[in-house]
Amino acid sequence: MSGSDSIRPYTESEIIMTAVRIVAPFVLTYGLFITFHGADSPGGGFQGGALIGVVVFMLAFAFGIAPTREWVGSGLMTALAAGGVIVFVSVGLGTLALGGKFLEYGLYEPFLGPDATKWGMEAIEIGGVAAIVSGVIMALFFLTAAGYASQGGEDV
Amino acid sequence: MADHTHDPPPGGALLVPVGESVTLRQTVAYTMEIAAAEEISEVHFVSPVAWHDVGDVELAVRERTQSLLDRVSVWAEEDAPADAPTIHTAVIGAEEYLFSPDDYADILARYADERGIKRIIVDPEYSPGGNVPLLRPMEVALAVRGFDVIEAPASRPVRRSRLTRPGGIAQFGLLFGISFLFYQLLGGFVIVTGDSFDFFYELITGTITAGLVAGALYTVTLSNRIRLRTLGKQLLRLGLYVPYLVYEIIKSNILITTIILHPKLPIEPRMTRVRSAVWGGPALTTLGNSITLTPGTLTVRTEGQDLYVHSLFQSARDGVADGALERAVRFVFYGRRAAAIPTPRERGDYVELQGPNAESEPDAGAEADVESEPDAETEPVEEEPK
Amino acid sequence: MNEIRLGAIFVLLAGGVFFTFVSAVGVIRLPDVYTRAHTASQTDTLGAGLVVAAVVLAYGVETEVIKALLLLVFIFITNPTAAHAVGRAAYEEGIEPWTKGDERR
Amino acid sequence: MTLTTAFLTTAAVLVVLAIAVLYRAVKGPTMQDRVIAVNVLGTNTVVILALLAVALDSESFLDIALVYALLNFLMAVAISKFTVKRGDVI
Repeated sequence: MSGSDSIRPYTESEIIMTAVRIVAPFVLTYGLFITFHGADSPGGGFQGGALIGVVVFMLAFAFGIAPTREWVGSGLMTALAAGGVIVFVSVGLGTLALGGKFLEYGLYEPFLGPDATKWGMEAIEIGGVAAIVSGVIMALFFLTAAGYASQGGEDV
Repeated sequence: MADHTHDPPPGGALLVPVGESVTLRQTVAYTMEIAAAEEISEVHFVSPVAWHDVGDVELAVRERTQSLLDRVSVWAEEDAPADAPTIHTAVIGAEEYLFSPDDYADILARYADERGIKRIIVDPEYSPGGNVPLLRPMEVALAVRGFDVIEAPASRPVRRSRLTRPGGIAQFGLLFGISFLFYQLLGGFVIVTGDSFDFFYELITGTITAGLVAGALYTVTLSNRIRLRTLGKQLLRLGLYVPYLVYEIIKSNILITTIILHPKLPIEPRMTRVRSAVWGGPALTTLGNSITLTPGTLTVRTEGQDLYVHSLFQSARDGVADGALERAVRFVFYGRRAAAIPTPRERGDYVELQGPNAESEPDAGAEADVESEPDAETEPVEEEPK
Repeated sequence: MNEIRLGAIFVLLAGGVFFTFVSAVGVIRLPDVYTRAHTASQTDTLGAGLVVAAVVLAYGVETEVIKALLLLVFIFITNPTAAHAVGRAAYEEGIEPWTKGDERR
Repeated sequence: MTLTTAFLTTAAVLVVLAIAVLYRAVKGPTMQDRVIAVNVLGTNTVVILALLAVALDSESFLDIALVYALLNFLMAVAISKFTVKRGDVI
């Protein structure tokens, strides 16, 4: 033990951890709410996706970045970003296949009824933009954090 | 117990405090490695158990501890070298009042002294007294008592609580309900007031959202450790606590207002440390935040049950030392029976780290260890991790 | 009844403005990080709490009142936590708390 | 009517106080001082948003206030993490 007296182990603050535990579900719910109501109220896929990413930031700030990264898993981030792109592109290309322009929602009317434009936008907002934004924002954050660590000679 | 002599065993002996921890297995393995390398003749695995009666807290720990010790001795025998050291296990402290890491260190030291053991191997993740990381003070307390304390290399420079804890269907359901209600609240309850399209849209998206939120976070926000029935009782008592807290906040805000607007700014800020008699995240957070909200005091740091409180003036410090908030928080979390305990000052759990009283707190029992390293608390620490 | 409510709203607003004013004075006037964190968390929380309470009263019985109440709860959870986080950061950085007689920082 | 005026006046006074607090955000001297100042600013912003929600009868301000209150402390928490130079903080 001698010599290690001065190296106090770094502990995360119990108070911050508990506060984040309480707040996180509300932020995530709010993020998803904004995402789902993007077409007709302030907000939308981008803001919602950002809030979903913020939930992960919160956990990372309170519990440490490495454990949070393990908890999230790189698979989820990749899946979100890639899945979002797939949704986006397939909705867009669907209109091309029906003989229109890219993202010309009106062509979905035979399948979705008169509100096709709204539904198309919802699909893009929810399945596309929100997923891409949240996935990318998390991935960027963890990449930046990894950069910090490797500068300090850490094993990432 | 009585068959041991006071002389040290010929080959030397190791003492290992044992408790539930994630690195327990590694610690046992490391201990047996040392024992093999140095031909130690005795290894003692000792589990301190607090046996005091505190409100709603689970008490049937003896069986659990015994089975843990059984597991440890099985592991130790697995790892034992050819000329195996004798392995002893013991549950100690069962009749005593164990609160702080110092108390744990005390009974461990007594056990070790009785058997002439000089070396103690500690599990870096072992945290006696609850799920908060309390290890460092216990290690230091043991080192101060003259033992050779070795930390098993399962150690990490960072002590973290677990991000997720096991949870079940009840936790999932509760969080699902909260999330769904919050979602409908944000939507202005059009699920009730709107047309059928609104109803289905809000119902479906709300269900998806609540499912995602609960699925992602039910092990983070809630856990098995939080029993739902207890949670209900605690929330009820919290409802009683909030008006009291608001009253306290307003009362002392008026005091602090006179001080801030006073032309001479009559403040004497000082750092103090209180070893609070609450444990676990929610209770500690409630206490810490209540202390922060009550003007004149600010929770600066938590280390296990130790709260480092910065206070602006003497009456605020007295408030912390007299522990009215602590008692109220104990009432909220552990019930009325647990509320009646001595104040931090009477327990000797209140220390001023600055100012004229810093070095001379006469009647604090566990203080020798605290005062032996006062500069470790205030010194800027800039070591890089190894 | 309505006059009472109106009066209560005015009192709450006045109190809220007053305590927010005190917190602003404190943040500017007090000598070091820790003491400033005190006012930032305490008087400011009370000030914000009183004003939001006025907002709650103004809403009366609409659904927004739940939102405003929730806002109140969040302020009372997050504000002290933020002050704690800042104080903790200062402490971990090794900033010595100001004591009487020191220079203002 | 007078109620709306009262709420708007309160909001205006709070804006002035927020500007006063900016002095601390500019002067510092430490990072933590600035964070405290910005945190007070953030709380004021939340309160102003809530006031405007009533005064202008626009519910979405309340939504924004809600999420701003939730995110306001994220900054302080982040600072508390990233100004610590010691240990395996990441």
